[in-house]
Amino acid sequence: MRSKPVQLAIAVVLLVGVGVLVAVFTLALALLGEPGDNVTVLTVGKIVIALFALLTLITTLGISLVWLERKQLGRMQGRVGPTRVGPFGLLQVVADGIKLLMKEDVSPGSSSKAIFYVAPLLVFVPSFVVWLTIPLSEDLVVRSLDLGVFFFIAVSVLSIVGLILAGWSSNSKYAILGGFRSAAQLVSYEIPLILGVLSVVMVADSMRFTDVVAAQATVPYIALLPLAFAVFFISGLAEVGRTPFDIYFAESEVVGGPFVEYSGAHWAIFFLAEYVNTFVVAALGALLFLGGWVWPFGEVGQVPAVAVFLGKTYFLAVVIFWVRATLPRLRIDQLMNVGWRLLIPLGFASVILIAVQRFYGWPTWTLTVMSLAALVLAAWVQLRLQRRDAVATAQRYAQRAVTVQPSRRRPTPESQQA
Amino acid sequence: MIGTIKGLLTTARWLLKRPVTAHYPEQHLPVQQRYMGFPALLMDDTADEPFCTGCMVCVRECPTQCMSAQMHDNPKFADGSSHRRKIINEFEINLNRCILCGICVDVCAFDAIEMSYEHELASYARTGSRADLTLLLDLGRRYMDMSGWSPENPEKNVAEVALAKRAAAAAAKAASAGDAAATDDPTEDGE
Amino acid sequence: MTEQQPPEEQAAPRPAAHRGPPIEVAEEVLDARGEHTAGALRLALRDMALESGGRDDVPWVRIARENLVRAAEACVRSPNIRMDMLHCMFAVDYEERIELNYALFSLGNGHKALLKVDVPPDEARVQSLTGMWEAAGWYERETHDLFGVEFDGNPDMSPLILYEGFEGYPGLRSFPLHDYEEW
Amino acid sequence: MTTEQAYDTVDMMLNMGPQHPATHGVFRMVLTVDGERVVDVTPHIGYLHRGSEKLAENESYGQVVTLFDRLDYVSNLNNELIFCRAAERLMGIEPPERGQYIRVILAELNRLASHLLFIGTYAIDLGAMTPIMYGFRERERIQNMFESVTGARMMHNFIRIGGVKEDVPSDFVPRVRALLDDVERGVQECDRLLTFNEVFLARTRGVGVIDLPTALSCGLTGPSLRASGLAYDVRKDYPYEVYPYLSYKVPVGENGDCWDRYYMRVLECYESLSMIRQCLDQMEEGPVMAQMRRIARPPKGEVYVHGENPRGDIGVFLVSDGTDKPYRVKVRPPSFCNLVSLRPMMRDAYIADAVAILGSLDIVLGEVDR
Repeated sequence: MRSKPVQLAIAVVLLVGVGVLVAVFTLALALLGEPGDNVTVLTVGKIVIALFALLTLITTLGISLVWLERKQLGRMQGRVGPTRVGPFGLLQVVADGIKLLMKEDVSPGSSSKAIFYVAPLLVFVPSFVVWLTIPLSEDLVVRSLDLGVFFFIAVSVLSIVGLILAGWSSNSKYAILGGFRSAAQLVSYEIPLILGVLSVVMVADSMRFTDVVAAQATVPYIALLPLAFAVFFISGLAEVGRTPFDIYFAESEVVGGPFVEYSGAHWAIFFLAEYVNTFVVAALGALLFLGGWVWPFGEVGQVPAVAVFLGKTYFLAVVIFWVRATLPRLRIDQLMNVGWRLLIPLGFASVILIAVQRFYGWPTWTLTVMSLAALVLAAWVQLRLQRRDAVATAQRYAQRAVTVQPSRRRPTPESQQA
Repeated sequence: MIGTIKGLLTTARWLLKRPVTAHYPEQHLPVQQRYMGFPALLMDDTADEPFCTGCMVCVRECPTQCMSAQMHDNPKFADGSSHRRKIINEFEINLNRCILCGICVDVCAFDAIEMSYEHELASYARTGSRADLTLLLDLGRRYMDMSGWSPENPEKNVAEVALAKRAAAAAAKAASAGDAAATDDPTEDGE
Repeated sequence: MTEQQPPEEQAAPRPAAHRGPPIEVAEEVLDARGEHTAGALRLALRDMALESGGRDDVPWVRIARENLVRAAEACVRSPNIRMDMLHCMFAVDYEERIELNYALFSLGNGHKALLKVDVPPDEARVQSLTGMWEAAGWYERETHDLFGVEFDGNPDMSPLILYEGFEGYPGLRSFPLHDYEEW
Repeated sequence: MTTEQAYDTVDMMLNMGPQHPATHGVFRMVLTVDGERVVDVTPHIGYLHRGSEKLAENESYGQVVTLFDRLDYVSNLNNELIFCRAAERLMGIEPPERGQYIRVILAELNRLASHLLFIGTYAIDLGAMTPIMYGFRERERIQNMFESVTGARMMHNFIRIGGVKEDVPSDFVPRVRALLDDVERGVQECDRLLTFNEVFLARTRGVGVIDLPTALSCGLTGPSLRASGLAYDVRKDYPYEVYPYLSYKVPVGENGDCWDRYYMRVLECYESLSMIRQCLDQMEEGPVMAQMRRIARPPKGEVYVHGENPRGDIGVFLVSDGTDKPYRVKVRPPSFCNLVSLRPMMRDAYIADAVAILGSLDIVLGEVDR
C-alpha cells in the first residue's frame, strides 16, 4: 500500500491524463478537416494523427469501464475489487493489458489462421467506427451526420461477422457453439433495438444525434417513452452480451464462446471491444433517452457539457453492471423468446403508440401514459404467469414439510433422580 | 420482476457496506487459539534440549509417514543435567506430506510436539518444505512465545522438575539409608 | 493445548479418554426393527437363504449366486418388503471368496437389509441387477474395476474409476499397495 | 421428412470436462448434442480416484478418520461422524451426551456451510456471480468457528471414535449463537437474491425433472430425493446421535426439478439453524469422550451404518477382523449415487440445462471418486 500523498499524486496525474485525452481529441477533430479538402500528404498525416487520438480516447474509456465494473462488482459482493496497482487499483487494467500483450499468442493447430487473426479486428473496428458519429457534446463530434443514428446501427451490426468468424475459424466446438449463439442472439436483438431507437427518431423527427439531444432540452425521452427505453435498454444489454444475455460467451457453458481459443493480444482486443461496445450502448442510451449533455442544466459550456454527458453514460454503465451483479443468465431458447415474443411486440407497440399520438396530435403526456400502461401490462402478465406460481409452490413446500417431533425425551435431572 | 427488483436492492445495499475482504499480505487474519498449523518441536529450557527423545511413536502413527526421527544417547544424562537417557538426534518432517491431522500431538507422551501456528511456509525450492530439527525447534520456540505454552505433565517431562524429584527421592532414600535404585524413567528405546 | 484454555476449564477433570477398561464385545443382535425386517425376509427368501444374521436394524441373508436375481426380485416384489432402493453394492475380498453385498433399502416400508452372495475369486461372475435398479450399473462397474467380478447382463462394463488398460484389480487384498509401480 | 433427414446432420460430441468451469472439479461428461439440444450424456469419473478405501485397509482406525475428511471435502465433519459411528457401533460404545451434542452441532454447521457453498456455486453455474460471494462470506464465518473449535478450517480430524477430540472452548455457545444470527441473514440474502428471481426461475423450473420411481431406482438420496416428493431423511427415519431430541421439519418437494432441489437446500439451511439452536439450549456439561482403550481395536464383525450428509445418504460398511486396522471399509458416497440419475434427468435438455442439472445435484468429486 502506498502512502496517501503518492496516491493523490497518481490520481491527479490520471485526471490530468483524461483531460489531455479530451484535449487531444478536440485537436484531432480540428485536424481532420472537411471531406471536401484536397488530399495532400499533410491532410493524410493529420487524419492518421486524429485517428490515433480517437483510438486512444476510446481505449481509455473502454478500460475505464473495466475498472468501474470490477470495482463495482467487488463492492456489491462485499469485496474490494482491484486495489493494488495505482490508487484504488486504477492502473490494474493497464497492468492486465500489458500482461496480455506480453503473453504468447497461441492459436489452435487446426484453425484457419488468416480468419482466426482477422476476426478480432472485425469485432473491434465497428465498435471503433461508430464513434465517428457519436457526439460528446454539441461540437465535439467527428462527423455529425444527418443519418447518424442509422449509421450507428448499420455499422454496429458488423461486429457479428467477427464473432461468427472467430467461432468458425477456431475449429473448436465451444467456439462454434458460441459463434452460432452470437449470430442468433445479435441478429434477433437488432430488431427491438432498432424499434426502440425508431421510437425516439419518430418523436424527435431527426436522425442526427445533436438534433435528438436538442429536442430533449426540457424533458428527457425516458420520461416520455419509458416503454421504448425499456426495450432499447434490454436489447442493448443483449447486443453487447451483458448478463443476463451473455450466453454467447457464457463461462459456465461454452467457456468463453468465440473467444475460447484466443489468448494474448488478440483476446485483449475482444475484451476491449466488449467494453467499448458497452460504453457505446450506454452513451447511446444517454444521448437518446437521458438528454445527452443538455439536461438537467439546459445548454452549458463545452467542458461541463462533456462532463454531463459522460456522467449520464457512466450512470447507465453502472446500471448495466448492477444488473450483471444480480441476474443469472438466460438459456438460448428463453433468450429468443424474450427477444421475439416480448421485446419485438413491445417495440412495435411503442412505435404504433407514437404513430397514433403523432397522427391525432394528442398531447405528449399521453405518450408517457400509454407507454407506462403497456409496461405495466407486460409486468402484470409476467407476475401472473411465472412468479405467482413459484411463490405458491414455495408456500406449499413450507407447509408440506414433514414436522419431526422429538421422538425421545431427554432425561431431565428429575427423571434421573426418580 | 419483483424478484429482480429485490435482487437489485440486495446487491445495491452492499455498495454502502464495508467490504469483508482482508488485504492478505498486509493484513493477516487472527489465528484462532486452537489453530493447528505445521507441527513443531518444543524446547525444554531447563535442560536446554528438546523434549523429544526420539521414541518414534509419532513417526509410526503418522497417517502419511511424513516424519523421520533418529535418537542417540543423551550426553547430558551422563553429566546429570538432564533426566533423558536418549535424546533426538535428527528429526525431519516433510511438510508437503503433512496433513495437519494432529495425531502426532495426541500420541506424544513427552509433550514434545505441538501443532504450531505456522501456516505460511511457502518456499521456492521443492526441498524447502523439508523441516529439519533446527527449523522445527525454531518454529516451536516461536509457538511457545506466541501461545505461552507450558507442558501438560511437567513432573514427568520437564528436566528441572524431574531432576529435582529424583534428587528429592534420592535424598529421601539416602535419609532412609536405602540403596538408591534407578528411578522410573520415562524414556523408552525406539526402533 | 489445554494450557491455553481458561483456568476454569483446566480445573475440570479431563475426560479419561485413554484410560478406561476394555469394553466387552457387543453381541451381534437385531433390534425390534431388524427382527421385523428379518422376519419378512425369511418369508420372502425362505427357499434361498443359506445363512442369516445381522446387527441392530440391518439383517443380512446369504444366498447362492444362482439365486441372486430371483432373490432380488423377491425382495422387490414381496409386498411387505418392497426394497425400492439399491442403497449400495460392494464386494469384500476374503481371499478364499469374494463376498458381494447388496444393501437394499425400502424407503416406503422402512426396511434395511444386506443380501450377500459369495463368489469364488477364480470364477467371479454373477448376474447383473441393472434390470431391477438403475443404480446397480455403476456399482457393478466399480466392483468390476476393483475386484474383477464379472456381471452378466450389465450393458456397459467399461472401466468406471480406473482408466482403460489398467492391469490388475486394486481392490483385492493380494494387490500390492506400496511396491506397485504405475508408470 | 425431418430436418435431420433433409440435411443429413450428425450429432456432435461435446466433451464437457474434466477441465470445464461448470463441472465442479474433475468430472467429465460427454454430451451428444444436436445443435443446442442434448441427445445423450455419458458421465466419466475417476480422475480423482485415490483409493481411499484401499488405503483405509492399511491404516489404523484413528488414521482412517483423516481419510474420511478428504472424501467430501466440503462437509468433512459429517464424513468423520459417519465413520466414527460405524466404528463405535462395531465396538459397542456410545459417546457421552455432550460429545454427541458437539458432534451434531458441528455436523449441522457443516451442513450449513455446504449448502451455502451449493447456493453460491449453483448461482455461478447459472451465470449469477454475486451469491457465491455472499455464500462464501458466511461459510468463512462458519469455518472460523470450526477453526476455533477443531483447530482446522477444513480437515478437522476432530470427531474421534468414542466422542470428540476435546471439549469446545468456553465461549462456544455465545459465539455460535452470534454466528447463527449472521448466517441466517446471509442465507436470507442469498434467498432474496436468487429464489424468486425471474431469470433463475426460468432457468430452473421444469428443468431436469426426475420422477420418484426413477429417482429411487437410481439411488438418489438427500435433498435431491426429497425434491422428488419422498420425505426420506435418515435423521428422521433412523435417528442417530441426539437427533431424536430435536424437533425440526423435513422439507419435501413435488416436481423434482432443479428449482425444487435448490429450494430444498435453502429450506434445510433454516432447519439446520433451528437444530443448532436447540442443541445449544439442551447441551449440558459433561465428558465428551467415551471410556475406551487408546487404540481402537473393534471385535470381529461387520456393520453397515448410514447417515444424512448434506448431499444425501452416506453409508459406511466396515468389516473388522479384530486387529487395529479395518479389514474392509466401503463408503457409499451420496454424490456417486446421485450422479447415476444424471442421464435420466438430462432428457430433452439444452447444453445450458446440462450445467444447471449437474449443478443442482451438488456433487463433490472427492467423494465420487474416493
